[in-house]
Amino acid sequence: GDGSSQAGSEATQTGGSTGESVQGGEITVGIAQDLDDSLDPHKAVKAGTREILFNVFEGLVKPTPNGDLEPAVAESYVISDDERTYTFTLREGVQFHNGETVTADDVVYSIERCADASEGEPLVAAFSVIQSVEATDDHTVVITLSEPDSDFLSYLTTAILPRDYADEDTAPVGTGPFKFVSRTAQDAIVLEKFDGYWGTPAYLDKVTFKIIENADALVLSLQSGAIDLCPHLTATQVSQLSGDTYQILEGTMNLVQAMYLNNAVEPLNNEKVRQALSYAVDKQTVMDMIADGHGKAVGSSMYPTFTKYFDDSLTDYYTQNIDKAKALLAEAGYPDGFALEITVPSNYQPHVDTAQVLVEQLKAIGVNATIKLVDWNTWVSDVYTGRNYQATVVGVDASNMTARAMLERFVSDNGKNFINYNNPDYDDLFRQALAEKDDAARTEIYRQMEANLTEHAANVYIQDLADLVAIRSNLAGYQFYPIYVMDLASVHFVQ
Amino acid sequence: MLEIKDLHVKFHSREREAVSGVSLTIRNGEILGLVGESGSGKTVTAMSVAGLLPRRSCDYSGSIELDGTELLHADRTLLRKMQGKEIGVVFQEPMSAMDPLMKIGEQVGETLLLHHPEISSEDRYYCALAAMREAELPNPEDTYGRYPHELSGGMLQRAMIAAAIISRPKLLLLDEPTTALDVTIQAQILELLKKLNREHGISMLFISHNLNVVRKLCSRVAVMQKGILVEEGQTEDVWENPHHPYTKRLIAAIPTRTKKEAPDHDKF
Amino acid sequence: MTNSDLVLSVSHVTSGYSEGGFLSKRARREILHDVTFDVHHGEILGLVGESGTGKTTLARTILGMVKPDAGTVTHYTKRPQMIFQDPYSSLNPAYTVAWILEEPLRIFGKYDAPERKRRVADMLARVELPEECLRAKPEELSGGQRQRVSIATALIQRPRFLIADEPVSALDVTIQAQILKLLKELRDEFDLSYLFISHDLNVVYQLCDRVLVMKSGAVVEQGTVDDIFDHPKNEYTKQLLAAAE
Amino acid sequence: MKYAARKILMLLVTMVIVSFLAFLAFSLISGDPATAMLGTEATPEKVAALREELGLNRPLLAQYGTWVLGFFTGNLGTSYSYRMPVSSLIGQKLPLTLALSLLSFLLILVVAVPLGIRSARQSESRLDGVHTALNQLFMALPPFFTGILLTWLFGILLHWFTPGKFPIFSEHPGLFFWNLLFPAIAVAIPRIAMTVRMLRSTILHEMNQDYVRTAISRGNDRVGVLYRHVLKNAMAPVIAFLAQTMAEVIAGSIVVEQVFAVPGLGRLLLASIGNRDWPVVEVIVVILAFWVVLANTIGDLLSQRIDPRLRLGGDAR
Amino acid sequence: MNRNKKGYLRAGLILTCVLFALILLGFFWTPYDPTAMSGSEKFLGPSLRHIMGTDNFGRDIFSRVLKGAGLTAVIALSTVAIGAVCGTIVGALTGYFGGKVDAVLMRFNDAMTAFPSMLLALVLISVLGSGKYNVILALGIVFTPSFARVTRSAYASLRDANYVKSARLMGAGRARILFVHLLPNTMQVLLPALTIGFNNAVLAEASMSYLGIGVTPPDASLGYMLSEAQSMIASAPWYAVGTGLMIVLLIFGVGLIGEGLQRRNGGQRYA
Ligand SMILES: Nc1ncnc2c1ncn2[C@@H]1O[C@H](COP(=O)(O)OP(=O)(O)OP(=O)(O)O)[C@@H](O)[C@H]1O
Ligand SMILES: Nc1ncnc2c1ncn2[C@@H]1O[C@H](COP(=O)(O)OP(=O)(O)OP(=O)(O)O)[C@@H](O)[C@H]1O
Ligand SMILES: [Mg+2]
Ligand SMILES: [Mg+2]
Repeated sequence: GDGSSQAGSEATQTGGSTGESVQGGEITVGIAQDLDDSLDPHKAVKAGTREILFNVFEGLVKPTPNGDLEPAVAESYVISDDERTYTFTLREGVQFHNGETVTADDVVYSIERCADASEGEPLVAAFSVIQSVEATDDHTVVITLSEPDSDFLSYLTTAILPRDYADEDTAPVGTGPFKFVSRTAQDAIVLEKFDGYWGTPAYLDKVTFKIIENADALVLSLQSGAIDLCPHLTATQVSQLSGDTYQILEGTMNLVQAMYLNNAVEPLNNEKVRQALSYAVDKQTVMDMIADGHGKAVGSSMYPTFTKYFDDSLTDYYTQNIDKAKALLAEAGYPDGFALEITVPSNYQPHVDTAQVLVEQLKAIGVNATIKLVDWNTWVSDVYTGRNYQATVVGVDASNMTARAMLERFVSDNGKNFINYNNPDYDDLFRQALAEKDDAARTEIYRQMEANLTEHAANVYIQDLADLVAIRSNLAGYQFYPIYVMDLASVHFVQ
Repeated sequence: MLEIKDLHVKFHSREREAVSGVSLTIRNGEILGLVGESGSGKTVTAMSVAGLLPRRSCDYSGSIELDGTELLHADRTLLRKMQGKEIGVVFQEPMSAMDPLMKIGEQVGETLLLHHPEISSEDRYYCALAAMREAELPNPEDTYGRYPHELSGGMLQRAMIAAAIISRPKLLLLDEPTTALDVTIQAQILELLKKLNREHGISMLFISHNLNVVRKLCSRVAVMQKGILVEEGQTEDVWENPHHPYTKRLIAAIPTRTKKEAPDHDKF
Repeated sequence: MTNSDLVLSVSHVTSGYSEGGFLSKRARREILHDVTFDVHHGEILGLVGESGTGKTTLARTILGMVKPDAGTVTHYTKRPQMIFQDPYSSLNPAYTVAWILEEPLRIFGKYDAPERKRRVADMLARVELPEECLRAKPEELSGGQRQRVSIATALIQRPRFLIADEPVSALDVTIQAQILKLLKELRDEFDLSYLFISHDLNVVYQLCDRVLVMKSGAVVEQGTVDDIFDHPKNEYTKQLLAAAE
Repeated sequence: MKYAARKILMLLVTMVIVSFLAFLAFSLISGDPATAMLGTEATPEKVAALREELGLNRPLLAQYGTWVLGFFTGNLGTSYSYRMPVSSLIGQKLPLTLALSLLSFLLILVVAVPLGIRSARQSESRLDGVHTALNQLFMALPPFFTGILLTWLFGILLHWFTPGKFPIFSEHPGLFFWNLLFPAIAVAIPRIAMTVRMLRSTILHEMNQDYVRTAISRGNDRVGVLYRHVLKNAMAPVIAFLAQTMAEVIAGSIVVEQVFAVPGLGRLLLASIGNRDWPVVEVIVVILAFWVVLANTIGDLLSQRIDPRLRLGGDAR
Repeated sequence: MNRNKKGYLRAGLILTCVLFALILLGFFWTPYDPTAMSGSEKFLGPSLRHIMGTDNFGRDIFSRVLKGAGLTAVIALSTVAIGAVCGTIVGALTGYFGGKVDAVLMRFNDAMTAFPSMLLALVLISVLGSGKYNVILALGIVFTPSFARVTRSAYASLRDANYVKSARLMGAGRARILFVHLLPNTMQVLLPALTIGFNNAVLAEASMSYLGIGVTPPDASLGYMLSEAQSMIASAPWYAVGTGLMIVLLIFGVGLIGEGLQRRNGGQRYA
């Protein structure tokens, strides 16, 4: 059960005990976030919701634990030479949870729903390149793009929904290995094994996601044995689980935790100041403090499980060097430091903890940092959309498995560029990457973009947080993915 | 009939004895008036007789005998048998002395309930009505179901008297029963007391600081000052011929309708 | 008899209290009906009547604490004062006697601190209270002492007209006599006129020059003490006198 | 009956004021439901479209009017974040919070009343000082602290109950109440102490009244006085106090629900405020306020039944 | 009853003074820097070096508890000050003058008290935003009605006292009557109400910070620390116990003072 997290290696990592796997059984999974969100996979905005809906929905293709895409609702696909026409052949007899068979019309409906730009941006932004979606027959769907997009396929993990069904918001119906049974707000979500699943059926008959928003209560529930499996635990929480009821699997969260800096405000618009901040921070101490050393240091906006794009040499670009930091500050005109307000969303303890450690570390260079805790929605409106902040500690993840998902946001005019990063070179590089057809060359450009972020100290990069999963000793089959999902289809009891 | 001998009462919280060495007797069918300035120990004396001294917070000595039964040192069970049955008490403030949440009639009948549990509730009701009639409460059937706040002071005082006489006690203790009342009502209550005394031969200890009232009602009078009994005798004797200087002052202070020394009418 | 002879004239006063709250409608309950009388310079006018007839209400109306519905109250002196029935609530329990006595002078605002002290000491002596009373709080005083302090506070602003609302009925008989004596003496010394409210006819007889008899909010009879006591005309007055025998 | 009618009218007036004030407050609170719903996906166009869809662009009074109208026709609105009817959302939560509040209140009654009477009767005893001090100490125990200690002791160390597990009532009624008992205790402890103190001093106060002396003079013994006269008289203020307690218990539940992870109204409220999910918040506020006002109204009506003096139309308290 | 009259007041004063002395000390000196972290000293149990142990960052809990108690006390005191001043003014005006203003204000007061106080504070914090100053403001507003209620009834009962009437006859102005003549007489009920208010403020602040909507780090109030402590209850129970104990002792001490004050009055009044 060692879950080291080098994605892309040949072995699929699974977690849990070894032994003979057993069909059936029920488990309770603890989750720390309520699903106070639409359950419609196209409308759900919270990572926690998407993580769970992964078990209920599938796209034409779906991600695998080692970072590839494999056909799902589609049995196979053909990409035309000009990379503008994608032809999907649907799998025979794929059923929705309501018993109806998936038709090409459903697929067209689903893609068009996400591509509809009548309310501004389409639901899936990358679908703006779609020119047309057609069902040529019951089993074939042809998607035509206005221009080639090498990342397009990875966006087709977008869920396929039944066409004439109106209640996705509250009673979702998909094609995944589990079907939705019920949701009690702030209490539980219940999924059951879907017997009509086309692929390898799930082992477990029933999974109850028990919502325990209070991190402390979560630990208590684990200690009392009310929960069989619980992802995303912190080291502190894990340290409180004693005995051998659980085994702990370690992966990473697949996100880039950093102190994101508003590059447009004084004094953070000064590159030297940002570099000074980067030199003031010791990533290892942060990890030691908040997670007993668990986690993977990062040096740019890319996390290690993206092996293809991850440039490990950037990780140690800034090693803690107080003198150098002070010197840089002095050069920038702040010999005595300055006051810095770090806005942190209160709902995720590791970020709050990290911020507290950073405050201590920044003292050494005379920066008097204070923490402003806000609830998530305030964070979204003030920091993320309003961009009215100095610094913030959060983790940024990828909505799907492309480097673009991580890097596009720092382009100066991107709507999600909440740090107001404005670097012409960077914008240039991104344009080149989009135009580049050769995969290797494009990868190289993405790496240059990462280096650009690091060199200009766009943010104070820290780590990809450790994802510690507690799993009952008689369970096995837990898999880590390089994106933020939780796959329960492979989890099973062992004898 | 009632014999108080050398009664001493001292409250723990006070320096001075509230009552020091009072000896008094009340004969059968007699009304004894007890007068004295405020705080002279009149109430404490009466409460000692009624067994209502807060025994834990005072020291007391002497003896009080009612028809040969010692009361001052009697245990609570014995006292409880006497209270209400042999000794009735009427307090000064009728409004606060009545339970505000209990119907008048039930309070009048409570003594019966406690001492004669064998009497049925229906009979008790009629007894209460009878007692209320005796106390000259107008319209007793209606008054029975009323609450204290619905009655005037005079009516309440009558109800108190009705409650005190319902079980025909030998002795009635009246602690300033008319002070809170209007002059006209005061006169009616005094008439009532006289009648009860005449018709049923109930002995009474009548406490007041209004000497005029005492003079009208009582055959004998006792005067207290600072816990000491300073004078005792037939009312008229004391009136005409007070011995103690305090009594003299007391009588002199009574506003009477004697002519003023220097009427100055010239201003009109 | 000229107006310069009058300290107060009350003519055809009708007065009462408003009842009811925020949502229920407010009703006016009339207590006094068409009350008319005068108080002459230097006289003590007695006011008798059973409890609840409106004696206190009349006093309040005269002093402007209750607005009359009809009729007029005319004062010919400044700052009339009142001595209250209950000596226990007429002195501010939070302060010492010295403060209480000085307060009217402070409000008056004409004297400096030493002058105020002097006047307080004078007044204290006048009402025959010992010096150490100054440092006491009201609760440490006996009822008679308190009533003396109340009288002193009422007089320290040198009013010419004083309403005494049953000033002795809460006191002991012996103390009563002392206070009545004091009131009498002060009349001459301070050139005072009183409205003296009482339900004790004997007290009124001893102290007053003229008497008003009230029943149910109306004056049923008024006249000199001798007239009323010796030749009562009204049925109610006769009853009162009989009860007081 | 006029009194009752007036009280009920007052209750309604208060409810209208409360619901409107709540509505007004939402318009002042920073943060916009549409932005909250869209989260990191929010773009100005999407927010505008969503605001339109939710009717947030209409004048405040019109919104309130619609809400009130819906309220009286049984349509409590739709939760922004859960996209489900508020009524069914609340329906899942209310029973738990009600059960918790009622259970704590029951505990308070059952424990505090006998203790309070006892404490009054023993007010002269040597240990009275110790009892009073202990009582003060219990009063100082904040529910969230007691809650933490209780979960630690009984949940983690002794395994008497499972923190965070609240079985459905219809399936395991016993277990349901057993698990609710611990949060209820946490809420109840300081309130019990307060009630004991209140009862004690009210009874002692009544014991010093003149009518008690009268009752004894008629031959009552102490127990008779206590049960025939004193308790009844102590009742009116105690009922008013208990009504207040009843009202406050529900506020205590809000915090304790968080400690014990009880999925009740309190947690829904906190989350919904965070989510700017006003339809849910509004209904919860109205429910809580109704509970408080109702408790006080019931208290008033009860006191008035007991104390005939209040029937004149005065107010208890 | 008499025996302990003074005892409570004395015991309460001693306890509270000791606590406040510690808290005051904490403003200037703590055994350790309350924010200094040490990776090697995580989760140490209570010992002579760290009398309340250390937390997940290796910070000294006792030092943090002192600082936290300081913040909690400052917030509670300011809250009570705001609530008492505003409440007294409102209570004085409505209680003394009565009438329509009183009726309207009291209806408003009723509506305010119809919100459980926690809820009202929550809503206010949502309007104002979190942070210590807003917490003070919000709680101050929340506590105003209860003080208003207490002083109003005190003023209403004193309004008709004879000494007020005679002060008016002497020509004393309204402000003078309200605040010179009457205010000292409301102390009987106001002082116990202040102690109760202080305790409620401590509780409210702690509850809110516990829920994460009050004081925010690096300011650490006791409530926030308790919520931190709860997540470590199994591995560092001393954290929760130490923090909670500080809250309990603060409330207990002031509660005893309140008890003493009420018994001194001989009153059975409830705020
Ligand atoms: N329960 C008590 N505790 C302490 N002292 C008391 C108590 N009851 C009475 N006293 C004191 O005993 C003394 C005598 O009081 P008592 O009530 O007998 O006077 P009284 O003559 O009835 O006066 P009044 O005319 O005012 O009723 C007073 O000094 C009083 O303060
Ligand atoms: N503030 C008030 N509001 C309403 N009614 C009042 C008020 N004060 C007195 N009353 C009523 O007015 C009537 C007259 O009262 P008032 O106090 O003037 O009588 P009084 O003659 O002074 O009686 P007493 O001899 O008992 O002092 C009474 O029925 C009383 O209930
Ligand atoms: Mg007496
Ligand atoms: Mg009067």
